[in-house]
Amino acid sequence: MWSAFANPERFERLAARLVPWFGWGAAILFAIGLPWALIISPPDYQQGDTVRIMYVHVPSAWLSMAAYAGLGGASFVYFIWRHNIADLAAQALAPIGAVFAFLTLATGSLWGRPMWGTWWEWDARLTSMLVLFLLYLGYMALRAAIEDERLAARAGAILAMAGLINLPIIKFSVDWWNTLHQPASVIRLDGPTIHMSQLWPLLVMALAFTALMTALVLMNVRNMSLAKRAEARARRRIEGEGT
Amino acid sequence: MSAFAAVFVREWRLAAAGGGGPAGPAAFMLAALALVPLAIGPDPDILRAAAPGVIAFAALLASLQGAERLFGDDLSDGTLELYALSPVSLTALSVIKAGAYVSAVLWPAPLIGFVAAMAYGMDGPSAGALSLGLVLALPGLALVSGFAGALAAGVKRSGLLIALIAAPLQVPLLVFVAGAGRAALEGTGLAGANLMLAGAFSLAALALAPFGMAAALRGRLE
Amino acid sequence: MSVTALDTTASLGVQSLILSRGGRVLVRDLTFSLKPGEALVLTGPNGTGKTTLLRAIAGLVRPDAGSITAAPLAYLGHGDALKSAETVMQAMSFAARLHGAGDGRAALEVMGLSALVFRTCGQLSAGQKRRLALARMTLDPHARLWLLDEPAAPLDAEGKALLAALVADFRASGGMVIAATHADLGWSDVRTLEMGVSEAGT
Amino acid sequence: MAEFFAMGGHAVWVWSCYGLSAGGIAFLIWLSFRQRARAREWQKLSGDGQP
Repeated sequence: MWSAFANPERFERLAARLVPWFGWGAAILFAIGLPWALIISPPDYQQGDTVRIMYVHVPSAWLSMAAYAGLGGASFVYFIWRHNIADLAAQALAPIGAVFAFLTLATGSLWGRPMWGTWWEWDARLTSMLVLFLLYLGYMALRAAIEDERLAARAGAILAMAGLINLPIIKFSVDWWNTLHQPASVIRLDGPTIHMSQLWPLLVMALAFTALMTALVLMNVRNMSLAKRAEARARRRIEGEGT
Repeated sequence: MSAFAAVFVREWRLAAAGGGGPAGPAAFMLAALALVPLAIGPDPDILRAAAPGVIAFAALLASLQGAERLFGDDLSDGTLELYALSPVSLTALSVIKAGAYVSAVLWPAPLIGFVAAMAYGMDGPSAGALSLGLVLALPGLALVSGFAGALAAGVKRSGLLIALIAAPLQVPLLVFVAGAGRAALEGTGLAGANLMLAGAFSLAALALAPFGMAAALRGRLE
Repeated sequence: MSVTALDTTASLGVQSLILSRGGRVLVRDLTFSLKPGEALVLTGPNGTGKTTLLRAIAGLVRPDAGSITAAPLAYLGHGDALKSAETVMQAMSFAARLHGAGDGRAALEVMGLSALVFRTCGQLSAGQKRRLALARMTLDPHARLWLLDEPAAPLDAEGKALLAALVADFRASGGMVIAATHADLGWSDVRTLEMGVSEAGT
Repeated sequence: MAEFFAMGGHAVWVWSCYGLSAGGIAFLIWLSFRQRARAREWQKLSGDGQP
């Protein structure tokens, strides 16, 4: 298992076999989850049909956080053992996590407007998500700014690990800030206690999102690894001919 | 004199003299705090309520001002190589740099914070609590800024990058310092807890950030 | 770090060294050794890994493979590592304190910089800065190996002669020197390693 | 059908959320396929199609 991640060629073969499974799995789950979320599940007795936003908002939030955990974990593996595949995984996870963090913020805002009459509430969850989004932006900006690939990978890994350590503290501080200094928040994302008729479609959609992210990460890592090795081969050939 | 002390003395002198020393961040903080009332209006109640947050935020921005120079010049002129091969480890150098940055460059921040808090209409004890919060938070602010500076050393226009990296990591300090001032102002009895949290963050940063900085610098040297 | 006694037999050994930079292999399977008193000059065109090899011996660059055992060393890179706000004396006495060795006046004398002690480093010419950097490097009393990257680039004829004398003295006392250079340094009795020759075409 | 699209009067909010999410996911898929095209390009340049 471990060695499959360390050896690029073996990882590429494994990924090539897994990507269709996760990809089609995601497609099937979306085919079930979307109608369930949009049609079958009943409107909420308080929130009406806006509750359907939950079925994309909550999975996005879950994935943006899972992606950061993965980013930090992969960075740690790369930093300690210098497995290139781990760095590629970190590189693949960052834009995905950033997009889902953005989607969480956007759908949260679009949910808040009809429900609570405000586009943005400085509540603890939205604010934490905003900070997480900034962490992703910082990570990607740092990697983009350093030209040497190895240096960029190392600097990125160090930053991602620092972010992972700091994230619980940030979360704590934002909760602390929110409970102590804000008037009681009007937004309650948990909403009324969730009903079974809502829980199932939510679960299916969360699985669909997760399968999709897994497929994309595996595919990207495989292609990045292939490109990297092909680039090295091409360069060796050109320089070999040049002399 | 031990190598550690020799490097600290030198770094302190260079930080205090080079680039205007404490003048730059202090002037920045003063200017920011002078402009805020012009932006949000002279209503004393609003100003007093906003003061803790605005002052903590200005101090955070001021701590980012010098972060670019902390390691950038040393990397380009070869000084970092000299240190890396000297009897002082890069981890110790990181502690020294942050310490020199606080004690030679950032030290006016609590004073400016106190004066500004009075000018914004806070009472003396609250202004004192806010100022004490800044004292406790400065090591943490400097260490996180220095960490970002080490990661971005040698990068073009690293100032922007440093701000983007460091600001989210400094969120807890902003919350605790402003929280201390506000708790004192509102008399909620939680000023002490906020101050302790600010100090705890600084201590945690002191325990961890130097290793991150040293790892980042080693990578930049390779 | 403390070295209690000077080990005059300490030498440098490089075994099956492989170095790469940005995915390009610069040094392939390099093996050599240096004994006390010997000097090695690295030559070759730009981009053939002279600097990378020096930095690897200094321990700044991690080799892809192979091993390096080096005596305590002093390193002088491309940059002079001088701060324009410091005076020559401040720069020297700091380095002296760092290594616990005197105040550095003697070394300034050797490099012909005695008259400049109260100038700031920002006021020096490129050649004077290089001399100062060389003088500072000599302050490490434990170093048995000097790694010099283009030590003579900005030096005039007199500076080059001073450098040659400095190196000769150091070697006479059992020190070893490795220098990367484009120009002829005019040192006597040196070995030469031409970089980028054996590696090409493979 | 019209009732379905009306979403009980909240059509704008619900559909813009699903539209945004679809857009974000489409963007990620596009990124992945661009990466795949780049990998193929390098493989062609390296002289063989075999990884």
